[in-house]
Amino acid sequence: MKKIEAVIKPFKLEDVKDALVEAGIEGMTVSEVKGYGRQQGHSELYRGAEYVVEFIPKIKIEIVVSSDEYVDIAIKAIQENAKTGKIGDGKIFVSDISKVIRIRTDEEDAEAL
Amino acid sequence: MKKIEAVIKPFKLEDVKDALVEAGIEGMTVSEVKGYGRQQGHSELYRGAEYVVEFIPKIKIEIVVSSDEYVDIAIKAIQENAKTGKIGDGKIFVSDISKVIRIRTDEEDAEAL
Amino acid sequence: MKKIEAVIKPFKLEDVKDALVEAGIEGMTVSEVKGYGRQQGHSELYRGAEYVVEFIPKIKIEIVVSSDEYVDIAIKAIQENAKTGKIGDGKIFVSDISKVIRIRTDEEDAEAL
Amino acid sequence: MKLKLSALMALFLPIFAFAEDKLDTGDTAWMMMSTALVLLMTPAGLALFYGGMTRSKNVLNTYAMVMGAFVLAIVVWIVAGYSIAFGTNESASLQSFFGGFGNVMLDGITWKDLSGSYPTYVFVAFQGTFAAITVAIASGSVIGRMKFSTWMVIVALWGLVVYAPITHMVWGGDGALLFDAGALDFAGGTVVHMNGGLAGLVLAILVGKRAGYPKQAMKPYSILLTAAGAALLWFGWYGFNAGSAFGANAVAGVALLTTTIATAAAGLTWMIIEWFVFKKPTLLGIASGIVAGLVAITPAAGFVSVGGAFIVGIGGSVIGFFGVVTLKKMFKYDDSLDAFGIHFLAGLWGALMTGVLALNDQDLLWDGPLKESGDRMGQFMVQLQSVGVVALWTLVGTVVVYYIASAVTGGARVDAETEEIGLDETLHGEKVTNL
Amino acid sequence: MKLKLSALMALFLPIFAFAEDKLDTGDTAWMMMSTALVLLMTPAGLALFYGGMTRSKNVLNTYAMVMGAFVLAIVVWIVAGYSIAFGTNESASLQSFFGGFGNVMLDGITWKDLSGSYPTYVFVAFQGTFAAITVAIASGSVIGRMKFSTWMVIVALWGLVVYAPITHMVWGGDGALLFDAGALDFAGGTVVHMNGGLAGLVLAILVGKRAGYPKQAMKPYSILLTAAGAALLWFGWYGFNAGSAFGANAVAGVALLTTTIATAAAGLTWMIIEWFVFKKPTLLGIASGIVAGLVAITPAAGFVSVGGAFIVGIGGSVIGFFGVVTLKKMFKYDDSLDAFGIHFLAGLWGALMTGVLALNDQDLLWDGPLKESGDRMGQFMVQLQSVGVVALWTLVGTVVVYYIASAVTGGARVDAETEEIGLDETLHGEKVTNL
Amino acid sequence: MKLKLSALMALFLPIFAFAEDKLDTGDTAWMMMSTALVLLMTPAGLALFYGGMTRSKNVLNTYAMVMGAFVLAIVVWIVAGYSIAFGTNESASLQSFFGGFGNVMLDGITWKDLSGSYPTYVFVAFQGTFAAITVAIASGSVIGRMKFSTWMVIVALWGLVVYAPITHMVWGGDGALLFDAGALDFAGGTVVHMNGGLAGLVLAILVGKRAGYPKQAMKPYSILLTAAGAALLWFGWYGFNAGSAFGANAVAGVALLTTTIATAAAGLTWMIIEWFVFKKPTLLGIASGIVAGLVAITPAAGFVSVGGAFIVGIGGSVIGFFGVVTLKKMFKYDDSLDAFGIHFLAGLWGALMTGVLALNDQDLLWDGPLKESGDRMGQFMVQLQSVGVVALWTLVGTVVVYYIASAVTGGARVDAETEEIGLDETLHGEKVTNL
Ligand SMILES: Nc1ncnc2c1ncn2[C@@H]1O[C@H](COP(=O)(O)OP(=O)(O)O)[C@@H](O)[C@H]1O
Ligand SMILES: Nc1ncnc2c1ncn2[C@@H]1O[C@H](COP(=O)(O)OP(=O)(O)O)[C@@H](O)[C@H]1O
Ligand SMILES: Nc1ncnc2c1ncn2[C@@H]1O[C@H](COP(=O)(O)OP(=O)(O)O)[C@@H](O)[C@H]1O
Repeated sequence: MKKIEAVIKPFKLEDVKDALVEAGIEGMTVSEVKGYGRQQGHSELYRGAEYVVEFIPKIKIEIVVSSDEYVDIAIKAIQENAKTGKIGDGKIFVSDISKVIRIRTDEEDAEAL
Repeated sequence: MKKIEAVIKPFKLEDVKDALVEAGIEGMTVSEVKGYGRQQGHSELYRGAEYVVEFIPKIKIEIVVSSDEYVDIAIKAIQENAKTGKIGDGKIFVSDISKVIRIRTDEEDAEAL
Repeated sequence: MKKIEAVIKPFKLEDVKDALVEAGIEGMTVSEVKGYGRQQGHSELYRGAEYVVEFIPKIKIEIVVSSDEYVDIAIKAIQENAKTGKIGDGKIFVSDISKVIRIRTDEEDAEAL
Repeated sequence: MKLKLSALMALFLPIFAFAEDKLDTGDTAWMMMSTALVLLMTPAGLALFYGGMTRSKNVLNTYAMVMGAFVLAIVVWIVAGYSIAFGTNESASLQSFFGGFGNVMLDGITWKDLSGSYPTYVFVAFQGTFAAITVAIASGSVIGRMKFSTWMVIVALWGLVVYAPITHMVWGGDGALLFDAGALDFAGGTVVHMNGGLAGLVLAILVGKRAGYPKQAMKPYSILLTAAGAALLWFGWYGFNAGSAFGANAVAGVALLTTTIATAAAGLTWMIIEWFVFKKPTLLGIASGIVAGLVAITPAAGFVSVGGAFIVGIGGSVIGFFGVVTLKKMFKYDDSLDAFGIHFLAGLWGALMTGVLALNDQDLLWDGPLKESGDRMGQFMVQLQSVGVVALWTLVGTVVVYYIASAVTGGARVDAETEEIGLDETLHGEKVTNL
Repeated sequence: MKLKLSALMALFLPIFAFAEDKLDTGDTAWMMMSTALVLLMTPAGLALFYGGMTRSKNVLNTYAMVMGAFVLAIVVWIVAGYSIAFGTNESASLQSFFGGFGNVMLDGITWKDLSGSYPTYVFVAFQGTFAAITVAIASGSVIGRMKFSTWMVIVALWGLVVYAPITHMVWGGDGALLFDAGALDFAGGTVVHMNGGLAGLVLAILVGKRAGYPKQAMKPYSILLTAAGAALLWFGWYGFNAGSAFGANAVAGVALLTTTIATAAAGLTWMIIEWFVFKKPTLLGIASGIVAGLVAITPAAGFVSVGGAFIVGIGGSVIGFFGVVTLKKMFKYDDSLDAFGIHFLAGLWGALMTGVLALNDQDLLWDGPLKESGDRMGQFMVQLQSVGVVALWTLVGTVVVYYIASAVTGGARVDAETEEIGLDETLHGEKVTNL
Repeated sequence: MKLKLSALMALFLPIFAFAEDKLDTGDTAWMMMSTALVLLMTPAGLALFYGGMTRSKNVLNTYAMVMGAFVLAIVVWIVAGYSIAFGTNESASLQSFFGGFGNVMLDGITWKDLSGSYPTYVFVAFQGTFAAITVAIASGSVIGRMKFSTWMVIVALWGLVVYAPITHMVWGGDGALLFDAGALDFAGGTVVHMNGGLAGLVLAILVGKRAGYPKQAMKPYSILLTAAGAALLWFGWYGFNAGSAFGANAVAGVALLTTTIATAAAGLTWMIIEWFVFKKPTLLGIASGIVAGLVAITPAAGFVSVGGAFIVGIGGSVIGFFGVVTLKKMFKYDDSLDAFGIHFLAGLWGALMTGVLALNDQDLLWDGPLKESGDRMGQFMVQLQSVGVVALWTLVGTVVVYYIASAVTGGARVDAETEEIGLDETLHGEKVTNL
């Protein structure tokens, strides 16, 4: 099984989620993260003190899938829907998962997804 | 070494944590995440505009352990304490970790846990 | 490719980030997490009801790098800058990543980093 | 009340430039302002004070319980509450307890009528804000588990069955039970605070504890909002207490000063006690002390000296602290936001101390044993009688109202899952913060 | 207005202890307090009410639109707005619409001048707070997409071109168009609420919808702050309505009571409607009902009975609910925070119902068909005329102002990316919460 | 002050309907309301204004410093502060600086005593709210690093050693140093704002900078709360300024209008300066300008014209901006929330401009060179003298108080780890938001 982690721009979440669900991937876990990279941050101004905010709000999506086929489907859905073409669109990382359990039913691995 | 990631219902955190500690697992990192899956979200209502909230608040627990034995112990503790039997109880994912370092002491791997 | 995850004390983030950037690692993703371990929590007091807060605010940094060389550089930068010598300095975990994609350009793996 | 008022006024005649039955613009200005001040106390002051102390999943429900209670109670007040409280009953035995239905929908009152030196319409609105805050206070004991529908039914019934009769007994003029007995309650220590606080406890016991109480940590959403709410309460309380002099007169000045002193002393006291007992002074503690002091001085505000104000305030804080920290743990009831611990206990303290500390000054005192014969012990007994009667009426009335409301709405308590998820999401479909 | 005021005053002469042209301390106290109360409504009440309903990325911008509008509008008012509104024009045909420039920078007014029984300086400040809240209300329709610079230019021009002339027409004294016609608008149903609400709609249509509206979820930052804002609005509104009696008199008492009743009834009504229609009563709904009730009773406050107040309040809530839930969806405009849906519609309802429900009481009524000949139908036609004239002037004036402001600032709307990121960060460089 | 007051009153005798030494209900209503308004400024207005600007880990501590200071300072005021400030000393040389201990615990004052036309009890409470806000202002400079215990000791001592004598010198009546010299300070530009602001700077320098200042980003918890606090300050300031006319009279009307004008102009000015200098207008900037304007107009409120109010307000904003943005960076002190930059500097500006701009109108002016002989230059020199004396006294007094408090509490500063973790958690055991 594989885990796909994608860091994307927050306002793209809705589109990416819809595309994933449409592609048959019906489970995911998202979290709010902050990214540092080439994308420039902005600056905040409080009574003349200017603070550069270097970490930019991003959304991290985690998806665990049972087969390489689904990995490709997921990547495609994310790539197509998270892209704006501007710096800061984010990255996709793929890694291995050795075991999955569904807590409710005790089902394991592919069945648990 | 292995990493166990579990996505659970927020109000189960206390029980799961207690069980893990009792089972001898004394370190973990948790974060607030939002889950999408079979569990139905609820809807919010603002002056007649109804918004369906599809992402449901969950807690993610990450535990790194040194041996497969501990993996089983941890999984058992989580399974038993996070289960309500209703949809949305969450999932457990296991993966490999190749190196661990304790920052304070520079200890490595099993010693660092 | 490798992923380095480090759980550190929040106020060390700025130093760690600067050191990483200086060492040539120009991308990372951070999130707010809560840690449980040997470090003692504090207690909160509301009208005589005392609640022990066992989970301590931490920052998790995730860095994906292309080579083992960079793994060492990153670990060094984190170790040196996150250390206070007191309990709770946190941990570094290293794992494998099988694929990386930059969403903006569709570049893959090392090029995407 | 009008009669007593006139009596009071007469004393000042040489000082005031108007004769009775003339509108005085200064008094009218002050009473309108006081009405606005007391109004602010509920949907802003108390709602923030309570909302800030609630767990984040129930904050909006708590706010809605206060704000919803407020609008409903005002409507109930106009429709019949005022009439029961301040109307006059022809039957003497009924007049002891009820003012009757002669002024339903304010029938019989015109916009030119005066209560002493200001319009009766203003008096009606002013008293309406008292009726509304009293029931809103009780909500603090039952947040986080009661159905909103049950609560709304309770509010409507309670205003008629408990609040209005008690107000009549204490402030209802000649023939009213405790009024005739000569009970001193300047601005509502018995009528408002003991009454609302005890109703809270009764409801808390009847509806049961919150799931997980007291084991589970129940952390307040925002102490900052609670503190801001306490500050708004303090501000509004000048209308409550100094407004209860029914004019911009020297008695109002007494109430204004004693309220300031007792409240400051009480805030300081709670802070110091916490510092000693728990090693840490908290902002919630300062805010709690402020409210305890305000409650305690309420019945005494126009009657006591500078020294008396210190005693009432400091004692109110001590007893409130004891109620919140010791008593609640001892008896294991879930008086969630301490309506009983603070409002009932500090109100009780204030009501009794009014008997002990009221200045023996004919120009300040109301009719009663102390005024008539300097009989302080007799006055204290009257105070005891009044807290006893009020407590009994509240107890019985609240139980009755609870069971009716519970029956009408198919049980008073939300189910376990609703409670677990939180009432904001389940009952109102709203969320406290969307970041 | 001054003339009308004197006329009103004359009625009370036997009651009041002062002769005309003398400063009365009670009236002065009340008018100063009313000024402070109305002031509070904008930078605290409305700003929190609106800010809480905005998405988190635009909250500070919304607050700044309200607070910035307030300070600018006050300055504009002193510089020339007051003069246009309450000055006297020598040309009779101009006097129908404009008061002229005789009091620019308050020229010609001294600190010893009285308006009836209180200083004219207080009158100037009191009316200034009305001018400032009116334009601030309009901001609610266009938050989240308008340039701050455009908004500031609109505020400055609108105060002179729309607000001041409309105020003159309605309240400008002898010779002013709707004043002469005998329109009844006690505290600003037409002048403030219809005016501000319609200006909002016009601007919303001209500047266009927010990106993603209505498909995308636009969740409010904090309903709790919105509710607190509504409570502060209610509090301040006593200055707005009872202050519009221009003294601490019996008419102020009427306004105070009717405001209390209508608002409570309206808050309750909205809650109940939501409960029926959506199965869930919301805190935002209670708060919205409260504001709708306050708006509706504004033109009627000093004119109607207890029963009338209930009708005006309940109806205001029903029509506001309809505006917000039905009308907005039907016509698909993006009246973001419902300045039109609530302020215009409830203000319109109140203005018309004032004609229907005003008590036929010579001591309460202003000059007009109803007072002069008991001609209620005639009075209703005058009310119709006044809402028509105001609506037309607002419509045309706001369009003109918009295009000028847009031209001056190089387009009224921020670019898509700025809107996407949020105006707090892009326009102000600030963030609503730093945890 | 009472003497001056009587003198002022005498001028209006033909206008007012009462003779001296009679309670006037309008004046009493206004002074009670003013007391409530000024009270609101500290535990709500200033506490939110400051709390919102603090880093999230120190917000509750900041709030507690303000609220705790408030309750303690009120107690100190009643116990001895009032006596030192407004009592009369038999020794003429002491009377220059101290009022003595004749009114400790308000001894010698009865509830029937009048200050001019309203109860002395109200005067005591009104002035108490001034004493309490002054020291609370100073807290803004030292948040985030001072021990709460040290702060409490400072508050108690400072109220007696610094505030009360300065108040005596300026407002203490015949024989008091600056009062005799004829210094004009309408509502406390020197007594409150320069005094509190300079005390803040002194403490900030003595306790040292926050760790990491100015390198580390110190982001405000919630600018929205700061803006809401500024709005509440503005509201309350009407009691502060117009209340300082000691009655509902024409002079109060002047203060009310000039306060409105100067504040609006100042809010606008700060916004515009930021727009030019930093390309972005901020909400914090508008709020800061509002406070700067309020401070600047305080000493001048009852003395200047409409044009004068504009000048005072705009200048106050310019100088406050300069203090906050330029001066602080230049001298590298950590005046954390700018008590010095805004309160001292704008207060200084206002105090001096009062000499320059006070209307030469016998009915408005207080005794002094300008009134007596039209000697404006002489008046300006008196103003200079008064700011000099106040600054010197504050400087020396605050240093002394700091070292005593520091010694008593074993050092004034928390340790580095406590500072790092944050004072909310370590000193109070509370957390600002529990989501
Ligand atoms: N090496 C990395 N490890 C982990 N996360 C990274 C890494 N590089 C970039 N990111 C994440 O991807 C986001 C986008 O990267 P950035 O360099 O700004 O633009 P782009 O995605 O267009 O290359 C960053 O904000 C960060 O969250
Ligand atoms: N494929 C997946 N990848 C990552 N997280 C998942 C996946 N499927 C489910 N989850 C997480 O598990 C949670 C529970 O899943 P859900 O389908 O709602 O119920 P159940 O756990 O009972 O099967 C989801 O909210 C989500 O956070
Ligand atoms: N086994 C573990 N798995 C995951 N995270 C851990 C584990 N042990 C510790 N941590 C994380 O590391 C943090 C620091 O650990 P702690 O035991 O408090 O101190 P130290 O790092 O000095 O050993 C914890 O707060 C937690 O976030």
